Formats: sequence, structure tokens, C-alpha cells
Amino acid sequence: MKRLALFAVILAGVLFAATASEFPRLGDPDSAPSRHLSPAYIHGSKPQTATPNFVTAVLADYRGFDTMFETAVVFLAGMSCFFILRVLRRRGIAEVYYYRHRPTGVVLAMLTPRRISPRSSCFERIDADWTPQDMVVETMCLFMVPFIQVFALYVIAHGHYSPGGGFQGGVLLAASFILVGLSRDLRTVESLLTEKTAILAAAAGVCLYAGTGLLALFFGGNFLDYGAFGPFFGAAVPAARSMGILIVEIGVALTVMATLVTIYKLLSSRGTVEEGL
Amino acid sequence: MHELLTEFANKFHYYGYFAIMMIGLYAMIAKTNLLKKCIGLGIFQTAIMLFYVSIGAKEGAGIPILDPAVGTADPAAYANPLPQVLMLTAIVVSVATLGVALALVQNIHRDHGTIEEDEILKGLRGK
Amino acid sequence: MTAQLPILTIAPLLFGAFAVTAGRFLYRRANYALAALALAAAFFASVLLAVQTLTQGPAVYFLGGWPPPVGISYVADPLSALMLAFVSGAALATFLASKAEIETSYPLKNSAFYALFLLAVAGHMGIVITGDAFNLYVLIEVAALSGYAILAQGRERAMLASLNYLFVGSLGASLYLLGVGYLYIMTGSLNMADLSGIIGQMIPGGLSGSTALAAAWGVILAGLLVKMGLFPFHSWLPAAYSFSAAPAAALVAPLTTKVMAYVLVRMIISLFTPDIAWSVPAMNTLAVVLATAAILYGSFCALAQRSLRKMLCFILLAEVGYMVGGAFLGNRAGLTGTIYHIFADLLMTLCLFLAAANIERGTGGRFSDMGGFFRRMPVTGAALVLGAASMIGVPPFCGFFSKWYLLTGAVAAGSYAFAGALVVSSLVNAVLFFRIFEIGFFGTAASPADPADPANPAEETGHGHAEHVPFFRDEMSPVRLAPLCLVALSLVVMGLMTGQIVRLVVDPILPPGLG
Amino acid sequence: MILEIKIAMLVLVMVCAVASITIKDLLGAAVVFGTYSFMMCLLWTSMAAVDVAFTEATIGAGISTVLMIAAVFRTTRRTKD
Repeated sequence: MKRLALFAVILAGVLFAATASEFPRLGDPDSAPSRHLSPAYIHGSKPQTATPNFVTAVLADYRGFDTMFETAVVFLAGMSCFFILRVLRRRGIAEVYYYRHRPTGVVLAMLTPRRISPRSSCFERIDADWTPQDMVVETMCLFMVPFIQVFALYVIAHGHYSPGGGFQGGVLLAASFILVGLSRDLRTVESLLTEKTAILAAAAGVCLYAGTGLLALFFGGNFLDYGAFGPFFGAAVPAARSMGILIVEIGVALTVMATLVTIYKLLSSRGTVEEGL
Repeated sequence: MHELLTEFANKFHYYGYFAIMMIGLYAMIAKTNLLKKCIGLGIFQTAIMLFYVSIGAKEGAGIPILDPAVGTADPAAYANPLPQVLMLTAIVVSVATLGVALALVQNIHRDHGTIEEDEILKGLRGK
Repeated sequence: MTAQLPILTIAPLLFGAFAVTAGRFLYRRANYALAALALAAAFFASVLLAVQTLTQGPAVYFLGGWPPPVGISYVADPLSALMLAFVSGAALATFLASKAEIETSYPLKNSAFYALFLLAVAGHMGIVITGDAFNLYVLIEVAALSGYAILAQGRERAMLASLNYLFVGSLGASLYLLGVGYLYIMTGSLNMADLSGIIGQMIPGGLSGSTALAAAWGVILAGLLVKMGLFPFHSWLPAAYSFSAAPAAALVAPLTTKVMAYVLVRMIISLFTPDIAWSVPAMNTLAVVLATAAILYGSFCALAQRSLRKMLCFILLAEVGYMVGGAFLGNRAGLTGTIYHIFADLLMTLCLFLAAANIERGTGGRFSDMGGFFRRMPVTGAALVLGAASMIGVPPFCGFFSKWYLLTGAVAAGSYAFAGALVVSSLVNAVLFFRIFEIGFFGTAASPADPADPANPAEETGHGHAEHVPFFRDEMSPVRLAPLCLVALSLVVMGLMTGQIVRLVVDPILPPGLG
Repeated sequence: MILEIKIAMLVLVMVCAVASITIKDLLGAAVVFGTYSFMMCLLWTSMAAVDVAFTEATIGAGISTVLMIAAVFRTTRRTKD
């Protein structure tokens, strides 16, 4: 089986390599892709959308419809993981929760109906595979979180002028939450961004994107034609497009952040969202 | 001989991309471990993205962000933004697929106690 | 507002999906109605669009206001508009017919199911109408990703089957993406109309003029065939569709393969144009041979099955062979047959899968448990007879006409093996369905039926007790039967309207010189 | 960009790809897959695709690896191939 697969794959590779003979050489400025559409974007981006970063302009405006469905794919991935993994019904199985007495380090195991209030000052709930945590790691990770988040916001807002945008910023925001989850525990993340908030935020982000598109219909433009807002708000069309790009990037960032945190929570806890890594 | 070398120097990267693609495809076909198949799928998709991004590269071109000192008179001064945009989309799609695949793998492990495909099938046949 | 119709077909589904997601936390009871409303709005807009396109001619919609090669465009021509109406109508019928199943199959998660369902339908509809090759890839992923999730719930093997579907589906989509990359590197464009013009200029003599473009067509074709489940790439299809819960299968099975066949037709007609797409004889022969093999393999494997849904899955494999074979016969009749068969097969598969879902719910769906179901479920039985008659190819039904066109095309192209396979498959279908009719009319319910979920109180008549009462009517509720009956009747209507459909929908989009 | 460096990077990417599918420890495979993504990100930077490289660094090398490690942690590290 493996020999056969190797043979087939090598054969396919040779066939593919044979088709490369007509391709332009790497970095050829006269190749068809360089001549046909890209000059239109490079010339048009600044005057038409007031966005110096061509990639952002093409991503969120010229081909904004792709990006809307791409955001929908992210949302869909979150919903799919929820649908596949999430354990909602306990089926009457009593689960063991572990509580650690802070001053003494004694651990109590309790069956589910009985539990200690999370607000209790001398008991904290711990994971089943809890090990004493390193204070240096935890403190440094929590210290990093605000800086990561500020950088993420910068990446979102500055996407017009520098590399970055909604996706990268959203992923960075999600990374800050995941860092909390890795250095502390999943319950801290859950208290910062509950599952309900996350799913609502994911839906709200795509809704912001698609809603901006739909709103353009009422201003007489086509779907996702942000330029249509311009005359109404007394702004020039390129400036309106630039604003539209910013709004949809915020929607993208919201969805990506919320969805990736949700997927991490589900995957790291086998769908229970109780005990993380 | 010289022409052959020039041809190779111009096209070597395509051969490299196809080689990476085939590594991924091999993992998807021949590996029985489901997570290894996920990794193979990731490698396959990334190789296609590499192919696209290489289309957008231009010799001596800068990053596709307007440089006021250069202007847009000559499009050859900037890399082609279109393939980059397409691949941004493809990267996000690939992570979405990976997330769903990992969720399925976890559930399979919960139900069958293993993530080796042949062992799962053996277990199912045994019932 | 009529100029905005193309986007209004998809927008209700998107917003419906987000509203349903939010509704899970706000007011859960309204969610079913909300989702049904979104589907109905999409269906309504699609029908309006179809009428508008048929009366006023095709329209191109610029998304974001950017004209085509720079931006993305939607192309509403008669074919895509009618296909949109069929897809949204099929989704609406499935959704209305399987309310009870959705609520029992996915307890506590039905809001998530509605959202996935709506986005899956939006993805399929987007695939049908888009005019941009890369946008098509994104939409394929939207449609497929929700399919993987909803097919994963079901019997024990459903997870593994769905994961295999995910690997194969992603592989197919990636191959399609690679093919689009080949096109892009050679032409520099992504818009289908633009690509078509450039390709026509680059290689007026056919694909032999350029290895890379021939490879592009080959890779795209391979990707689509993998997604469609044509014979050598079929192994994921029966498993994924037969182990999952019924509503997911009833949605995904009629739509995915047909929409992929539609993409294949779209690639032949709009992107490469038939002259160029058919210019490599070896490729056509290979495709027809594979299609013939798929028809024979699907038909004979269907004979060996012992449960209704599994049998239908193998018939589905054979039907994929019909569509691919017709598209590569290389003549007008064959392509007409393929296009007509996409519509006809969508309705037939939908009818049979809905009827199978009802029978499965009433009897369990294995042949050994299905004895005498005609007496217990007369309406479902009648719909099954209509669907089966169409599948066999009895004259007034639409299945007959598609087979007629395909046979004419096969004979004209001289591929008698394909023609023979069509006839054999019809005969095998007749055997298959008459065996079911025999079980349904003369069989006796030997073993007590086991409903899918014993914990669920059957909401109709409590069929668990009705096994030994010979003439007890155990029919499903009218809400489930009405969509089924409408679909079954539309089989006849579509058969009677064959002339109009071919004249109004198929002829305008085929190039005039096609022989 | 200098040709030799490009070739070296491409080879490095290939080595990472082969390593991640041959390592007989899934945790190791996941980490090497992250390295693969990061090497890919460097290659894309050399092709002036900064936005793509940024996304790959955050998504491919960052989040994908974390998700993969989470999946390994909650299933098993053992593999036969």
C-alpha cells in the first residue's frame, strides 16, 4: 500500500513538473498576471479607495465579497466545532470537581451536585491534572497580554497603511486570550469571554460585514459598495470607501477573535469547556 | 547544458512546490494516523498557497504598499497584490478546515479510543 | 429593487444564519420559523430572478460596484437562475419536511444546525450564480464545511465517514484551487467571462496549443470529479451519506453532487467553451469510460444493499456517471441531456430521499423491516412510486427525457458502451424498485420496527404498537407529506414541460454552432 | 533576493515537511509542523508578500499549532507511522 502510494505520488509529481515548462520564471515582471490585472489595483488603490496598502484595498473592497464569505467560513468553523464537539447534556453522570485549599494545599474532591462557591476566598477550583504552577511563567504571560492586545488593535486600525488588518489583528487578540488559558486555566478565559459572548460576537462580526454591504443597497449602491455612503455623509467617495474598509475589518477581527477562542476552548477541554490544557 | 541549467534556475521553485505538494498528498494517502493526515492536508494546501504567492513576486519589486517616494507610475515597482489577497483567504479557509478536522478527530478518539484508521476499522468489524 | 435581485437571493440566508445563532440565546422557540422564513425568502427571490431572467434576458451584477475583471460579478443567465430556484426550493422542501427529525436528531443543538444548514444552502446557491473562478472556491468551502459538520452526527461510523469526506472534499477543493492557479499564471485573470476570452485568443486551435492550460483543465476536472464522487473517487460518498442522520443526508445528497455537476457544465460552457474543453479526444474518452464504469458499478452495488438509504446512495453514484458521461460525449444532445438531468436528478433524488426519510422513521429503513409499508404509509408509498418511475425512466416523467437526450447523444457520438450502460442501469433500477414495491405490497412486517430514537415519544400515532394491525394507517403528519407530494408531482410537471425547459434554458446558453 | 538563500529556504521547508510526517511522536510532529509554517512565512517575506507572511505567522505557526497540540493532548501522542 505504502509503496503503491509512493509510486503514484512520484508519478503525479513528475507529471506536474512536466506542466511547468510554460510558466514564467520567478519574478518575471512581464508575466501575464503582472500585466493583466495587477496594474489596475496598483494604480487605482490610492485614488479610488484612499488606501495605500494595496492588499487591504483589494481584500476588503475590490474583492470584498470573497472576504465576506471567508469570514463566514471562520464563523462556520466555530459553529461546526460547537456542533460536533460541545457536550451539553450531562446524561446524569456525576463529575468530580477538585478544590484546593489555598492556605494548606489540601485538595478536596466533590461530586457534581455539591460544589463550593467560586467566590470562596480560601478554596479555588483546580483541574484534575493540576500541577503547581510556576509563578514566573504565569506573571510574565499575564504581563504580556495587554501589550499583545494593544498591538492587535494597532494592527487592525493601521491595516490601511502597513501590513495587517482584521484577520491578523483578530488572531492576535485570540492569541492573547489563549495565552491566558495556557498560563492560568480555562475557567479564567471563560470568565473573561464566555461562550455565549463569543458566539454572539462571532455572529455580530459577520453581521457587521454583511450589514455594511446590505446598507449600501439602501444608499443606491450595489452590495458592498461602500462608495455609496460618501454623498450621504458629505464625504468624498474614496474616503467613504476607506471608512467602509475599516468597518468591515473590525467585523472580521471580531469574528476571527471570538471564533478562534471558541475553537480553542472546545478542543482543549473535549467539548466540556471545564478543564483546559 | 547551459540552457538546461538556466531553465532549471528559472523553474526550480515550481519543482520545489510540486515536491512539497506531493509530500502532503503522500501523507494523506499512505498514513493511517488521522492527525498525520491532517498535517498532510495542511502541507498540501500550503504548497498550493506557495505556488500562488510566487506568481505575485516580481524582481526588484517592493512590498505592495504605496511608497510616496516611488509613486504608482511603474507597476513593476510593487509586487502583485492579487495573489496575496487570494492566499490570505485560502490560509483562513485552511485553518477553519483544520479546526473542524481536529474536532472530528477528538470525537473519533472519544468513541473508539484510538486515532489509527486501521485499528478503528478493525474495532468496528469486530462488533 | 429588481436590479438587486441576484444578491437578494443569498442575503436572507446569511442574515438568517446569524439571526438564528443569536436567537439561540435570546428566544429559542422562534428559531425554526426564522430559518424557514429565510429559506422561503431566498426561494421567493430566486423564483423572481428566474422569471426576470427568462423574460428580460441575462443580467450581470457587480459586487461592490466594481466591473468584472477587477471586481467579482454574479451572472444570472437562464441556467443559473433556474438552478438557483431549484436549489433553494429543494432546501426549503427538505427543511419543512424534516422538522421533527431535526429536533430529535440534534437535541439542544438545533439552533447550530439551522445556522449550518442555512450557510450550506447559501454556499450552494453562491456556487451556482458566481462568475468568478476564485470566489467559486471560497463558496465550495462554505458549502462543504457545513456539510462535514452536519453529516458527522448520526450512527457510530458517521464521524469517521465524515472525516474521510473532509479529507477527500478538501483535496478536491484544493485541486480546483490549483487549477485556477494554473489559469491565473497563464492568463492573469480570475473572471470566467474574461478568462474565456483570453483562452480563446491564446489557443484558438484547442488545448493541444498549451500544456499548461490543458493541465489547468485536467486539474480542475480532477478536483470536481473528486468532489462529485465519480467512480474511482467514490468511496467516501455512500459512507458519508448513509451513516448520518436523515435530515443532513436529505439536504446534502441531492444538492452537492448536482451542484458540482453544474460547475462542470459551467466550466465547459462558460469558461473553456465546448470547442476547447472537448479538444483532447483522449480526455473525453477517459471521462466517458469512467462514467460508464460509474454507472455499472453504482447500479450493481445498489443491488447488493439491504437498506433503502444505502441503495439510494449507490444509485446516486450511477447518476453522477450519467451527468459526467453526457458532458463529455462531445455533442449538443449529450450536453443538453446533462443539463436537463441535473435538474431532473435533483428533483428525483430529493423525492426519493424524503420518502426514504419517512419510511426510515416509520419502519427503520432496512428491507427486512419494511414489509407492507405501502398499506401503512400510502402517501409516502405513492411518492416513492413516482420517484422510482422517474428514476427508471417511464415516459411522462422527467427521468425519461434526460435519458432520451443522453441516449441520442451517445448514439450520435458512437459510444455504444455508454448507451448500453444507460439501458442496463435503467433495467437494474427497475429491478431494484420493483423489489421494494414487492416488499411494500406483499411483505409482512416480520420484526417490530425500531424507531431511530427510542427515548423520543413518536409524535404521530405511536407506530411502535401498530405492527400487527394489518390496515392501520401509520402515515406521517401532513406537514411532512406536503413538500414530498409537491416534489413528486413536480417530477411529472417537469417531464411535461421538457420542451419549454430545453428551449428557454438550455438552448440560449449553448453556443449556436454546437453540433 | 539571492538565489542561494531562496534554494536554502525551500530545502528547509521541504525538510520540515518530511520531518513532520515521519516523526513517530504526534506532539513532535505538531511542533515541527509549526516550524514548517514559520519557514513558509520567511519564504513569503522574501517574495514581498508581507501580509500573507504576517497571516501565516499568526495563523499557521501560532493558532494552528496550539489547536494541534490541544488535539494531541486530548487524544494520544502515540502513532504507528
